[in-house]
Amino acid sequence: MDLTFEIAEKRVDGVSVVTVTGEIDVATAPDLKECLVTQAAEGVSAIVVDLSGVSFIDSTALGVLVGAFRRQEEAGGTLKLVVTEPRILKVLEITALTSVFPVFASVEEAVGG
Amino acid sequence: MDLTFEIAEKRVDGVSVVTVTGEIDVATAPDLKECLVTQAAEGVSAIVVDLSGVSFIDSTALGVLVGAFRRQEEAGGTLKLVVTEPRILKVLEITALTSVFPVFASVEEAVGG
Amino acid sequence: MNGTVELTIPVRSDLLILARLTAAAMAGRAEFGIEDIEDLRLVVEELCLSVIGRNKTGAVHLHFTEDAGVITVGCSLWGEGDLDERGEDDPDDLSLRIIEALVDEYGEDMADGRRQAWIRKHRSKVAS
Amino acid sequence: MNGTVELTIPVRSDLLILARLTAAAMAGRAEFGIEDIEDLRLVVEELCLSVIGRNKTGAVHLHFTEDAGVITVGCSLWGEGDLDERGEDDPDDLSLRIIEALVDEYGEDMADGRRQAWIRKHRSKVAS
Ligand SMILES: Nc1ncnc2c1ncn2[C@@H]1O[C@H](COP(=O)(O)OP(=O)(O)O)[C@@H](O)[C@H]1O
Ligand SMILES: Nc1ncnc2c1ncn2[C@@H]1O[C@H](COP(=O)(O)OP(=O)(O)O)[C@@H](O)[C@H]1O
Repeated sequence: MDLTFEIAEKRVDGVSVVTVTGEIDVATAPDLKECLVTQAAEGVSAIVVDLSGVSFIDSTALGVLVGAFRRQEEAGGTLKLVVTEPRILKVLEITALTSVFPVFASVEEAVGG
Repeated sequence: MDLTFEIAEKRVDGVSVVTVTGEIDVATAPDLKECLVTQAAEGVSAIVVDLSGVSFIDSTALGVLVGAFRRQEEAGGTLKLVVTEPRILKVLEITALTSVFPVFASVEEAVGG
Repeated sequence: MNGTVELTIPVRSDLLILARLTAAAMAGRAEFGIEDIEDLRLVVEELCLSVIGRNKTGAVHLHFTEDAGVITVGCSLWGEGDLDERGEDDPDDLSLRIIEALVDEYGEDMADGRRQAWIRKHRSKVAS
Repeated sequence: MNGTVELTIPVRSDLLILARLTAAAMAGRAEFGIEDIEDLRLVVEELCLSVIGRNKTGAVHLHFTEDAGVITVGCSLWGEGDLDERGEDDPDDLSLRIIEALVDEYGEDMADGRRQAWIRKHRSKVAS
Protein backbone atom coordinates (compact mmCIF):
# COMPACT_ATOMS: atom_id res chain seq x y z
CA MET A 1 0.00 0.00 0.00
CA ASP A 2 1.69 3.13 -1.21
CA LEU A 3 -0.12 6.31 -0.33
CA THR A 4 2.52 8.70 -1.66
CA PHE A 5 1.35 10.91 -4.49
CA GLU A 6 3.44 13.67 -5.98
CA ILE A 7 3.28 16.15 -8.80
CA ALA A 8 6.45 17.97 -9.86
CA GLU A 9 6.74 20.61 -12.58
CA LYS A 10 9.83 21.60 -14.56
CA ARG A 11 10.77 23.28 -17.85
CA VAL A 12 12.70 21.35 -20.49
CA ASP A 13 13.52 23.29 -23.71
CA GLY A 14 10.50 25.56 -23.19
CA VAL A 15 8.18 22.59 -22.63
CA SER A 16 6.37 22.22 -19.30
CA VAL A 17 7.02 18.72 -17.97
CA VAL A 18 4.60 17.56 -15.27
CA THR A 19 5.90 14.46 -13.48
CA VAL A 20 3.33 12.46 -11.58
CA THR A 21 4.28 9.76 -9.06
CA GLY A 22 2.02 7.29 -7.26
CA GLU A 23 -1.64 6.40 -7.75
CA ILE A 24 -3.89 8.84 -9.64
CA ASP A 25 -7.38 8.04 -8.44
CA VAL A 26 -10.52 9.92 -7.53
CA ALA A 27 -8.72 11.24 -4.42
CA THR A 28 -5.60 12.56 -6.14
CA ALA A 29 -6.88 13.42 -9.65
CA PRO A 30 -8.13 16.86 -8.46
CA ASP A 31 -4.51 17.83 -7.67
CA LEU A 32 -3.47 16.92 -11.20
CA LYS A 33 -6.43 18.81 -12.61
CA GLU A 34 -5.56 21.93 -10.62
CA CYS A 35 -1.99 21.76 -11.89
CA LEU A 36 -3.06 21.40 -15.53
CA VAL A 37 -5.79 24.05 -15.29
CA THR A 38 -3.24 26.50 -13.86
CA GLN A 39 -0.82 25.80 -16.69
CA ALA A 40 -3.58 26.39 -19.25
CA ALA A 41 -4.56 29.64 -17.53
CA GLU A 42 -0.93 30.75 -17.68
CA GLY A 43 -0.97 30.11 -21.41
CA VAL A 44 1.57 27.27 -21.38
CA SER A 45 1.45 25.95 -24.95
CA ALA A 46 3.40 22.68 -24.71
CA ILE A 47 2.73 20.28 -21.84
CA VAL A 48 4.22 16.83 -21.30
CA VAL A 49 2.68 14.72 -18.54
CA ASP A 50 5.17 12.08 -17.43
CA LEU A 51 3.31 9.04 -16.11
CA SER A 52 6.41 6.80 -15.82
CA GLY A 53 6.14 6.77 -12.04
CA VAL A 54 2.39 6.15 -11.94
CA SER A 55 1.29 2.75 -10.65
CA PHE A 56 -2.49 3.17 -10.88
CA ILE A 57 -4.77 5.35 -12.98
CA ASP A 58 -8.56 5.36 -12.92
CA SER A 59 -11.26 6.89 -15.11
CA THR A 60 -11.34 10.09 -13.05
CA ALA A 61 -7.67 10.64 -13.79
CA LEU A 62 -8.13 9.80 -17.47
CA GLY A 63 -11.02 12.29 -17.58
CA VAL A 64 -8.73 14.99 -16.19
CA LEU A 65 -6.10 14.23 -18.85
CA VAL A 66 -8.70 14.24 -21.65
CA GLY A 67 -10.09 17.56 -20.39
CA ALA A 68 -6.60 19.11 -20.32
CA PHE A 69 -5.84 17.70 -23.77
CA ARG A 70 -8.96 19.39 -25.17
CA ARG A 71 -8.16 22.70 -23.53
CA GLN A 72 -4.68 22.59 -25.03
CA GLU A 73 -6.08 21.74 -28.47
CA GLU A 74 -8.63 24.57 -28.34
CA ALA A 75 -5.88 27.01 -27.36
CA GLY A 76 -3.64 25.76 -30.18
CA GLY A 77 -1.25 24.05 -27.75
CA THR A 78 -0.23 20.45 -27.16
CA LEU A 79 -0.40 17.83 -24.42
CA LYS A 80 1.69 14.67 -24.69
CA LEU A 81 2.01 11.71 -22.36
CA VAL A 82 5.08 9.75 -21.35
CA VAL A 83 4.12 6.17 -20.49
CA THR A 84 6.59 3.40 -19.67
CA GLU A 85 4.53 1.14 -17.43
CA PRO A 86 2.77 -1.63 -19.43
CA ARG A 87 -0.03 -1.46 -16.90
CA ILE A 88 -0.79 2.21 -17.64
CA LEU A 89 -0.47 1.63 -21.38
CA LYS A 90 -3.00 -1.18 -21.08
CA VAL A 91 -5.53 1.15 -19.43
CA LEU A 92 -5.01 3.76 -22.18
CA GLU A 93 -5.51 1.05 -24.80
CA ILE A 94 -8.72 -0.45 -23.42
CA THR A 95 -10.22 3.04 -23.17
CA ALA A 96 -9.15 3.81 -26.75
CA LEU A 97 -7.25 6.83 -25.45
CA THR A 98 -4.00 5.85 -27.20
CA SER A 99 -5.69 7.24 -30.32
CA VAL A 100 -6.39 10.53 -28.54
CA PHE A 101 -3.09 11.24 -26.77
CA PRO A 102 0.35 11.32 -28.39
CA VAL A 103 2.16 8.75 -26.22
CA PHE A 104 5.95 8.62 -25.88
CA ALA A 105 8.38 6.26 -24.18
CA SER A 106 10.57 8.96 -22.62
CA VAL A 107 10.51 12.65 -21.71
CA GLU A 108 13.31 13.30 -24.23
CA GLU A 109 11.23 11.86 -27.08
CA ALA A 110 8.10 13.71 -25.96
CA VAL A 111 9.92 17.05 -25.72
CA GLY A 112 11.72 16.50 -29.03
CA GLY A 113 8.85 14.82 -30.93
CA MET B 1 0.73 -4.57 0.81
CA ASP B 2 3.30 -7.32 0.85
CA LEU B 3 1.86 -10.80 0.90
CA THR B 4 5.17 -12.65 0.52
CA PHE B 5 6.06 -14.87 3.45
CA GLU B 6 9.05 -17.16 3.48
CA ILE B 7 10.82 -19.48 5.85
CA ALA B 8 14.35 -20.66 5.01
CA GLU B 9 16.46 -23.08 7.04
CA LYS B 10 20.24 -23.44 7.06
CA ARG B 11 23.04 -24.74 9.29
CA VAL B 12 25.72 -22.37 10.62
CA ASP B 13 28.42 -23.97 12.83
CA GLY B 14 26.02 -26.75 13.88
CA VAL B 15 23.28 -24.26 14.75
CA SER B 16 19.96 -24.37 12.88
CA VAL B 17 19.21 -20.89 11.57
CA VAL B 18 15.57 -20.31 10.60
CA THR B 19 15.20 -17.13 8.54
CA VAL B 20 11.70 -15.70 8.38
CA THR B 21 10.71 -13.01 5.86
CA GLY B 22 7.45 -11.06 5.65
CA GLU B 23 4.50 -10.78 8.01
CA ILE B 24 4.04 -13.48 10.69
CA ASP B 25 0.38 -13.35 11.55
CA VAL B 26 -2.40 -15.79 12.33
CA ALA B 27 -2.31 -16.94 8.68
CA THR B 28 1.43 -17.60 8.45
CA ALA B 29 2.35 -18.49 12.06
CA PRO B 30 1.28 -22.14 11.55
CA ASP B 31 4.05 -22.52 8.93
CA LEU B 32 6.61 -21.26 11.43
CA LYS B 33 5.21 -23.56 14.09
CA GLU B 34 5.43 -26.58 11.80
CA CYS B 35 9.04 -25.75 11.00
CA LEU B 36 9.99 -25.37 14.68
CA VAL B 37 8.06 -28.46 15.80
CA THR B 38 9.83 -30.49 13.11
CA GLN B 39 13.22 -29.26 14.28
CA ALA B 40 12.37 -30.17 17.89
CA ALA B 41 11.21 -33.64 16.79
CA GLU B 42 14.51 -34.10 14.95
CA GLY B 43 16.31 -33.28 18.19
CA VAL B 44 17.94 -30.07 16.96
CA SER B 45 19.47 -28.58 20.11
CA ALA B 46 20.41 -25.05 19.05
CA ILE B 47 17.93 -22.96 17.04
CA VAL B 48 18.30 -19.33 15.97
CA VAL B 49 15.20 -17.67 14.53
CA ASP B 50 16.26 -14.71 12.40
CA LEU B 51 13.47 -12.09 12.40
CA SER B 52 15.53 -9.38 10.63
CA GLY B 53 13.31 -9.59 7.56
CA VAL B 54 10.02 -9.63 9.48
CA SER B 55 7.84 -6.54 9.12
CA PHE B 56 4.88 -7.59 11.28
CA ILE B 57 4.47 -10.00 14.16
CA ASP B 58 1.28 -10.68 16.11
CA SER B 59 0.44 -12.55 19.32
CA THR B 60 -0.15 -15.80 17.45
CA ALA B 61 3.40 -15.68 16.12
CA LEU B 62 4.78 -14.74 19.54
CA GLY B 63 2.87 -17.68 21.03
CA VAL B 64 4.52 -20.01 18.51
CA LEU B 65 7.96 -18.68 19.43
CA VAL B 66 7.27 -18.99 23.16
CA GLY B 67 6.03 -22.55 22.67
CA ALA B 68 9.15 -23.48 20.71
CA PHE B 69 11.36 -21.79 23.31
CA ARG B 70 9.79 -23.90 26.06
CA ARG B 71 10.15 -27.11 24.10
CA GLN B 72 13.83 -26.33 23.57
CA GLU B 73 14.32 -25.55 27.26
CA GLU B 74 12.62 -28.77 28.36
CA ALA B 75 14.82 -30.75 25.97
CA GLY B 76 17.94 -28.99 27.24
CA GLY B 77 18.35 -27.04 24.00
CA THR B 78 18.31 -23.35 23.12
CA LEU B 79 16.26 -20.95 21.00
CA LYS B 80 17.60 -17.46 20.27
CA LEU B 81 16.14 -14.62 18.26
CA VAL B 82 17.83 -12.21 15.89
CA VAL B 83 15.96 -8.91 15.82
CA THR B 84 17.11 -5.80 13.96
CA GLU B 85 13.81 -4.04 13.26
CA PRO B 86 12.94 -1.51 16.01
CA ARG B 87 9.29 -2.29 15.32
CA ILE B 88 9.69 -6.01 16.18
CA LEU B 89 11.82 -5.19 19.22
CA LYS B 90 9.07 -2.87 20.42
CA VAL B 91 6.51 -5.68 20.25
CA LEU B 92 8.82 -8.02 22.18
CA GLU B 93 9.31 -5.31 24.80
CA ILE B 94 5.65 -4.44 25.38
CA THR B 95 4.87 -8.14 25.80
CA ALA B 96 7.78 -8.55 28.24
CA LEU B 97 9.21 -11.25 26.00
CA THR B 98 12.66 -9.63 25.82
CA SER B 99 13.13 -11.12 29.29
CA VAL B 100 12.17 -14.58 27.99
CA PHE B 101 14.13 -14.80 24.73
CA PRO B 102 17.84 -14.21 24.28
CA VAL B 103 17.78 -11.49 21.60
CA PHE B 104 20.74 -10.73 19.33
CA ALA B 105 21.45 -8.07 16.72
CA SER B 106 22.92 -10.44 14.12
CA VAL B 107 23.03 -14.12 13.20
CA GLU B 108 26.81 -14.15 13.85
CA GLU B 109 26.30 -12.94 17.43
CA ALA B 110 23.44 -15.37 18.02
CA VAL B 111 25.40 -18.35 16.72
CA GLY B 112 28.55 -17.31 18.62
CA GLY B 113 26.87 -16.03 21.80
CA MET C 1 -22.12 -14.85 5.21
CA ASN C 2 -19.35 -17.43 5.37
CA GLY C 3 -16.71 -16.68 2.76
CA THR C 4 -18.13 -13.25 2.03
CA VAL C 5 -16.34 -10.02 2.85
CA GLU C 6 -18.52 -6.93 3.19
CA LEU C 7 -17.25 -3.39 3.16
CA THR C 8 -19.16 -0.16 3.64
CA ILE C 9 -17.41 3.12 3.00
CA PRO C 10 -18.74 6.66 3.03
CA VAL C 11 -19.03 8.35 -0.35
CA ARG C 12 -15.87 10.29 0.25
CA SER C 13 -13.28 9.99 -2.39
CA ASP C 14 -10.25 9.41 -0.24
CA LEU C 15 -11.49 6.10 1.17
CA LEU C 16 -12.20 4.27 -2.08
CA ILE C 17 -8.67 2.94 -1.76
CA LEU C 18 -10.13 0.53 0.82
CA ALA C 19 -12.25 -1.13 -1.86
CA ARG C 20 -9.16 -1.57 -4.05
CA LEU C 21 -7.14 -2.94 -1.15
CA THR C 22 -9.84 -5.45 -0.25
CA ALA C 23 -10.13 -6.61 -3.85
CA ALA C 24 -6.35 -6.95 -4.16
CA ALA C 25 -5.97 -8.80 -0.85
CA MET C 26 -8.75 -11.27 -1.69
CA ALA C 27 -7.35 -11.90 -5.16
CA GLY C 28 -3.86 -12.29 -3.73
CA ARG C 29 -5.07 -14.86 -1.21
CA ALA C 30 -6.93 -16.66 -4.00
CA GLU C 31 -3.64 -16.84 -5.92
CA PHE C 32 -4.63 -14.57 -8.76
CA GLY C 33 -1.59 -13.39 -10.77
CA ILE C 34 -0.31 -9.83 -10.58
CA GLU C 35 -1.96 -8.77 -13.83
CA ASP C 36 -5.33 -10.17 -12.69
CA ILE C 37 -4.98 -8.43 -9.34
CA GLU C 38 -4.23 -5.10 -11.01
CA ASP C 39 -7.22 -5.58 -13.32
CA LEU C 40 -9.47 -6.28 -10.36
CA ARG C 41 -8.20 -3.27 -8.40
CA LEU C 42 -9.08 -1.00 -11.30
CA VAL C 43 -12.41 -2.69 -12.00
CA VAL C 44 -13.54 -2.38 -8.38
CA GLU C 45 -12.62 1.31 -8.39
CA GLU C 46 -14.64 1.82 -11.58
CA LEU C 47 -17.56 -0.20 -10.22
CA CYS C 48 -17.68 2.08 -7.16
CA LEU C 49 -17.33 5.23 -9.26
CA SER C 50 -20.14 4.16 -11.57
CA VAL C 51 -22.45 3.38 -8.63
CA ILE C 52 -21.55 6.60 -6.81
CA GLY C 53 -22.06 8.70 -9.94
CA ARG C 54 -22.61 12.27 -8.84
CA ASN C 55 -23.71 11.41 -5.29
CA LYS C 56 -21.72 13.16 -2.64
CA THR C 57 -23.35 11.70 0.48
CA GLY C 58 -24.43 8.23 1.56
CA ALA C 59 -22.27 5.14 1.57
CA VAL C 60 -21.08 2.55 -0.92
CA HIS C 61 -21.69 -1.02 0.16
CA LEU C 62 -19.55 -3.74 -1.40
CA HIS C 63 -19.55 -7.45 -1.02
CA PHE C 64 -16.79 -9.70 -2.21
CA THR C 65 -17.02 -13.45 -2.60
CA GLU C 66 -14.36 -15.83 -3.79
CA ASP C 67 -15.09 -19.36 -4.87
CA ALA C 68 -12.76 -21.69 -6.74
CA GLY C 69 -10.79 -18.94 -8.41
CA VAL C 70 -13.79 -16.76 -9.25
CA ILE C 71 -14.21 -13.42 -7.51
CA THR C 72 -17.58 -11.66 -7.56
CA VAL C 73 -17.96 -8.09 -6.34
CA GLY C 74 -21.34 -6.43 -5.86
CA CYS C 75 -21.75 -2.73 -5.21
CA SER C 76 -24.75 -0.64 -4.19
CA LEU C 77 -25.44 2.80 -2.78
CA TRP C 78 -26.77 3.13 0.77
CA GLY C 79 -28.48 6.19 2.13
CA GLU C 80 -29.85 9.25 0.38
CA GLY C 81 -27.46 10.92 -1.98
CA ASP C 82 -27.09 14.67 -2.40
CA LEU C 83 -25.96 15.24 -5.94
CA ASP C 84 -22.67 16.90 -6.71
CA GLU C 85 -22.59 19.62 -9.37
CA ARG C 86 -19.65 18.03 -11.15
CA GLY C 87 -20.69 17.64 -14.81
CA GLU C 88 -17.26 18.36 -16.20
CA ASP C 89 -14.91 15.38 -16.44
CA ASP C 90 -17.76 12.88 -16.32
CA PRO C 91 -15.96 9.60 -16.80
CA ASP C 92 -18.95 7.20 -16.93
CA ASP C 93 -18.17 6.12 -20.43
CA LEU C 94 -14.55 5.43 -19.50
CA SER C 95 -15.63 3.38 -16.45
CA LEU C 96 -17.81 1.22 -18.62
CA ARG C 97 -15.09 0.60 -21.20
CA ILE C 98 -12.66 -0.40 -18.46
CA ILE C 99 -15.14 -2.76 -16.81
CA GLU C 100 -16.10 -4.33 -20.15
CA ALA C 101 -12.49 -4.92 -21.08
CA LEU C 102 -11.29 -6.43 -17.81
CA VAL C 103 -14.03 -8.66 -16.38
CA ASP C 104 -15.57 -11.95 -17.46
CA GLU C 105 -19.13 -10.94 -16.61
CA TYR C 106 -20.88 -7.85 -15.30
CA GLY C 107 -24.42 -6.73 -14.77
CA GLU C 108 -27.03 -5.15 -12.57
CA ASP C 109 -29.68 -6.74 -10.38
CA MET C 110 -31.76 -6.09 -7.30
CA ALA C 111 -30.38 -7.25 -3.94
CA ASP C 112 -32.25 -6.53 -0.68
CA GLY C 113 -34.48 -4.12 -2.58
CA ARG C 114 -31.57 -2.11 -3.84
CA ARG C 115 -30.12 -1.78 -7.33
CA GLN C 116 -26.71 -3.37 -7.31
CA ALA C 117 -24.00 -3.45 -9.96
CA TRP C 118 -21.72 -6.46 -10.01
CA ILE C 119 -18.68 -7.83 -11.77
CA ARG C 120 -17.13 -11.29 -11.90
CA LYS C 121 -13.55 -12.22 -12.69
CA HIS C 122 -11.96 -15.65 -13.10
CA ARG C 123 -8.37 -16.35 -12.19
CA SER C 124 -6.36 -16.70 -15.42
CA LYS C 125 -5.11 -20.18 -16.23
CA VAL C 126 -1.47 -19.14 -16.19
CA ALA C 127 -0.59 -16.78 -13.34
CA SER C 128 0.89 -13.79 -15.12
CA MET D 1 -23.06 5.92 8.74
CA ASN D 2 -21.28 8.92 7.27
CA GLY D 3 -17.58 8.79 8.10
CA THR D 4 -17.78 5.19 9.31
CA VAL D 5 -16.16 2.29 7.51
CA GLU D 6 -17.62 -1.14 8.21
CA LEU D 7 -15.93 -4.40 7.41
CA THR D 8 -17.23 -7.93 7.85
CA ILE D 9 -14.85 -10.81 7.31
CA PRO D 10 -15.38 -14.52 7.81
CA VAL D 11 -13.56 -16.06 10.76
CA ARG D 12 -10.88 -17.46 8.50
CA SER D 13 -7.37 -16.57 9.42
CA ASP D 14 -6.10 -15.59 6.02
CA LEU D 15 -8.45 -12.64 5.63
CA LEU D 16 -7.65 -10.80 8.86
CA ILE D 17 -5.11 -8.90 6.79
CA LEU D 18 -8.11 -6.92 5.49
CA ALA D 19 -8.74 -5.53 8.96
CA ARG D 20 -5.10 -4.43 9.21
CA LEU D 21 -5.16 -2.88 5.75
CA THR D 22 -8.32 -0.94 6.53
CA ALA D 23 -6.87 0.34 9.79
CA ALA D 24 -3.63 1.35 8.09
CA ALA D 25 -5.35 3.07 5.17
CA MET D 26 -7.67 5.07 7.45
CA ALA D 27 -4.79 6.09 9.68
CA GLY D 28 -2.69 7.03 6.65
CA ARG D 29 -5.47 9.21 5.28
CA ALA D 30 -5.87 10.80 8.72
CA GLU D 31 -2.15 11.65 8.62
CA PHE D 32 -1.09 9.37 11.44
CA GLY D 33 2.69 8.85 11.50
CA ILE D 34 4.27 5.56 10.49
CA GLU D 35 4.80 4.40 14.08
CA ASP D 36 1.16 5.13 14.95
CA ILE D 37 -0.01 3.31 11.83
CA GLU D 38 2.07 0.25 12.70
CA ASP D 39 0.70 0.33 16.26
CA LEU D 40 -2.85 0.48 14.95
CA ARG D 41 -2.29 -2.36 12.48
CA LEU D 42 -1.11 -4.60 15.31
CA VAL D 43 -3.81 -3.49 17.72
CA VAL D 44 -6.61 -4.16 15.22
CA GLU D 45 -5.19 -7.65 14.57
CA GLU D 46 -5.11 -8.33 18.32
CA LEU D 47 -8.62 -6.91 18.78
CA CYS D 48 -9.92 -9.34 16.14
CA LEU D 49 -7.98 -12.26 17.59
CA SER D 50 -9.31 -11.57 21.08
CA VAL D 51 -12.91 -11.35 19.83
CA ILE D 52 -12.56 -14.45 17.66
CA GLY D 53 -10.98 -16.44 20.47
CA ARG D 54 -11.44 -20.11 19.70
CA ASN D 55 -14.35 -19.61 17.28
CA LYS D 56 -13.78 -21.13 13.90
CA THR D 57 -17.02 -20.16 12.16
CA GLY D 58 -19.08 -16.99 11.95
CA ALA D 59 -17.81 -13.57 10.96
CA VAL D 60 -15.97 -10.70 12.58
CA HIS D 61 -17.65 -7.34 12.16
CA LEU D 62 -15.51 -4.22 12.51
CA HIS D 63 -16.36 -0.58 12.36
CA PHE D 64 -13.82 2.16 12.04
CA THR D 65 -14.45 5.82 12.67
CA GLU D 66 -12.03 8.69 12.41
CA ASP D 67 -12.69 12.10 13.86
CA ALA D 68 -10.17 14.88 14.33
CA GLY D 69 -7.17 12.60 14.59
CA VAL D 70 -8.86 9.99 16.78
CA ILE D 71 -9.53 6.53 15.36
CA THR D 72 -12.01 4.21 17.09
CA VAL D 73 -12.35 0.58 16.09
CA GLY D 74 -15.13 -1.66 17.36
CA CYS D 75 -15.18 -5.41 16.84
CA SER D 76 -17.87 -8.03 17.45
CA LEU D 77 -18.58 -11.60 16.46
CA TRP D 78 -21.48 -12.31 14.11
CA GLY D 79 -23.09 -15.69 13.66
CA GLU D 80 -22.82 -18.85 15.70
CA GLY D 81 -19.32 -19.95 16.42
CA ASP D 82 -18.14 -23.55 16.44
CA LEU D 83 -15.26 -23.74 18.85
CA ASP D 84 -11.82 -24.77 17.72
CA GLU D 85 -9.90 -27.28 19.80
CA ARG D 86 -6.77 -25.16 19.83
CA GLY D 87 -5.81 -24.68 23.50
CA GLU D 88 -2.08 -24.74 22.92
CA ASP D 89 -0.48 -21.41 21.99
CA ASP D 90 -3.37 -19.46 23.49
CA PRO D 91 -2.17 -15.89 23.10
CA ASP D 92 -4.98 -14.04 24.91
CA ASP D 93 -2.68 -12.67 27.52
CA LEU D 94 -0.27 -11.43 24.85
CA SER D 95 -3.11 -9.76 22.92
CA LEU D 96 -4.17 -7.89 26.02
CA ARG D 97 -0.65 -6.70 26.80
CA ILE D 98 -0.24 -5.44 23.24
CA ILE D 99 -3.58 -3.63 23.25
CA GLU D 100 -2.90 -2.08 26.66
CA ALA D 101 0.50 -0.82 25.59
CA LEU D 102 -0.48 0.69 22.26
CA VAL D 103 -3.91 2.33 22.57
CA ASP D 104 -5.18 5.35 24.46
CA GLU D 105 -8.43 3.71 25.56
CA TYR D 106 -10.04 0.31 25.22
CA GLY D 107 -13.07 -1.43 26.57
CA GLU D 108 -16.13 -3.56 25.98
CA ASP D 109 -19.75 -2.55 25.58
CA MET D 110 -23.00 -3.71 24.04
CA ALA D 111 -23.78 -2.50 20.51
CA ASP D 112 -26.92 -3.68 18.67
CA GLY D 113 -27.41 -6.33 21.35
CA ARG D 114 -23.96 -7.77 20.80
CA ARG D 115 -20.87 -7.69 23.00
CA GLN D 116 -18.31 -5.54 21.27
CA ALA D 117 -14.69 -4.84 22.10
CA TRP D 118 -13.28 -1.49 21.09
CA ILE D 119 -10.05 0.48 21.07
CA ARG D 120 -9.30 4.16 20.53
CA LYS D 121 -6.06 5.72 19.38
CA HIS D 122 -5.12 9.39 19.04
CA ARG D 123 -2.72 10.66 16.42
CA SER D 124 0.58 11.51 18.14
CA LYS D 125 1.42 15.20 18.35
CA VAL D 126 4.62 14.80 16.37
CA ALA D 127 4.26 12.52 13.36
CA SER D 128 6.89 9.88 13.96
N1 LIG E 1 -12.02 8.36 -26.14
C1 LIG E 1 -12.33 9.57 -25.67
N2 LIG E 1 -11.85 10.64 -26.26
C2 LIG E 1 -12.14 11.83 -25.80
N3 LIG E 1 -12.89 12.07 -24.73
C3 LIG E 1 -13.40 11.04 -24.07
C4 LIG E 1 -13.16 9.77 -24.52
N4 LIG E 1 -13.80 8.95 -23.70
C5 LIG E 1 -14.38 9.68 -22.80
N5 LIG E 1 -14.17 10.97 -22.99
C6 LIG E 1 -14.68 12.03 -22.08
O1 LIG E 1 -14.23 13.32 -22.23
C7 LIG E 1 -14.17 13.95 -20.95
C8 LIG E 1 -13.22 15.12 -20.84
O2 LIG E 1 -13.84 16.24 -21.29
P1 LIG E 1 -14.13 17.48 -20.32
O3 LIG E 1 -13.31 17.38 -19.10
O4 LIG E 1 -15.61 17.62 -20.20
O5 LIG E 1 -13.53 18.65 -21.21
P2 LIG E 1 -13.96 20.18 -21.23
O6 LIG E 1 -14.64 20.44 -19.95
O7 LIG E 1 -12.66 20.89 -21.39
O8 LIG E 1 -14.86 20.26 -22.45
C9 LIG E 1 -13.69 12.86 -20.05
O9 LIG E 1 -14.18 13.01 -18.76
C10 LIG E 1 -14.26 11.65 -20.68
O10 LIG E 1 -15.40 11.18 -20.00
N1 LIG F 1 5.84 -13.56 29.01
C1 LIG F 1 5.53 -14.83 28.74
N2 LIG F 1 6.42 -15.79 28.93
C2 LIG F 1 6.13 -17.03 28.64
N3 LIG F 1 4.98 -17.44 28.12
C3 LIG F 1 4.05 -16.53 27.86
C4 LIG F 1 4.27 -15.22 28.17
N4 LIG F 1 3.17 -14.56 27.85
C5 LIG F 1 2.32 -15.42 27.36
N5 LIG F 1 2.82 -16.64 27.35
C6 LIG F 1 2.10 -17.83 26.81
O1 LIG F 1 2.78 -19.01 26.63
C7 LIG F 1 2.28 -19.69 25.47
C8 LIG F 1 3.22 -20.66 24.81
O2 LIG F 1 3.10 -21.88 25.45
P1 LIG F 1 2.54 -23.18 24.72
O3 LIG F 1 2.56 -22.96 23.22
O4 LIG F 1 1.27 -23.54 25.37
O5 LIG F 1 3.69 -24.19 25.05
P2 LIG F 1 3.58 -25.75 25.22
O6 LIG F 1 2.35 -26.14 24.48
O7 LIG F 1 4.85 -26.22 24.60
O8 LIG F 1 3.49 -25.93 26.71
C9 LIG F 1 2.00 -18.59 24.53
O9 LIG F 1 0.93 -18.86 23.67
C10 LIG F 1 1.67 -17.45 25.40
O10 LIG F 1 0.27 -17.21 25.44
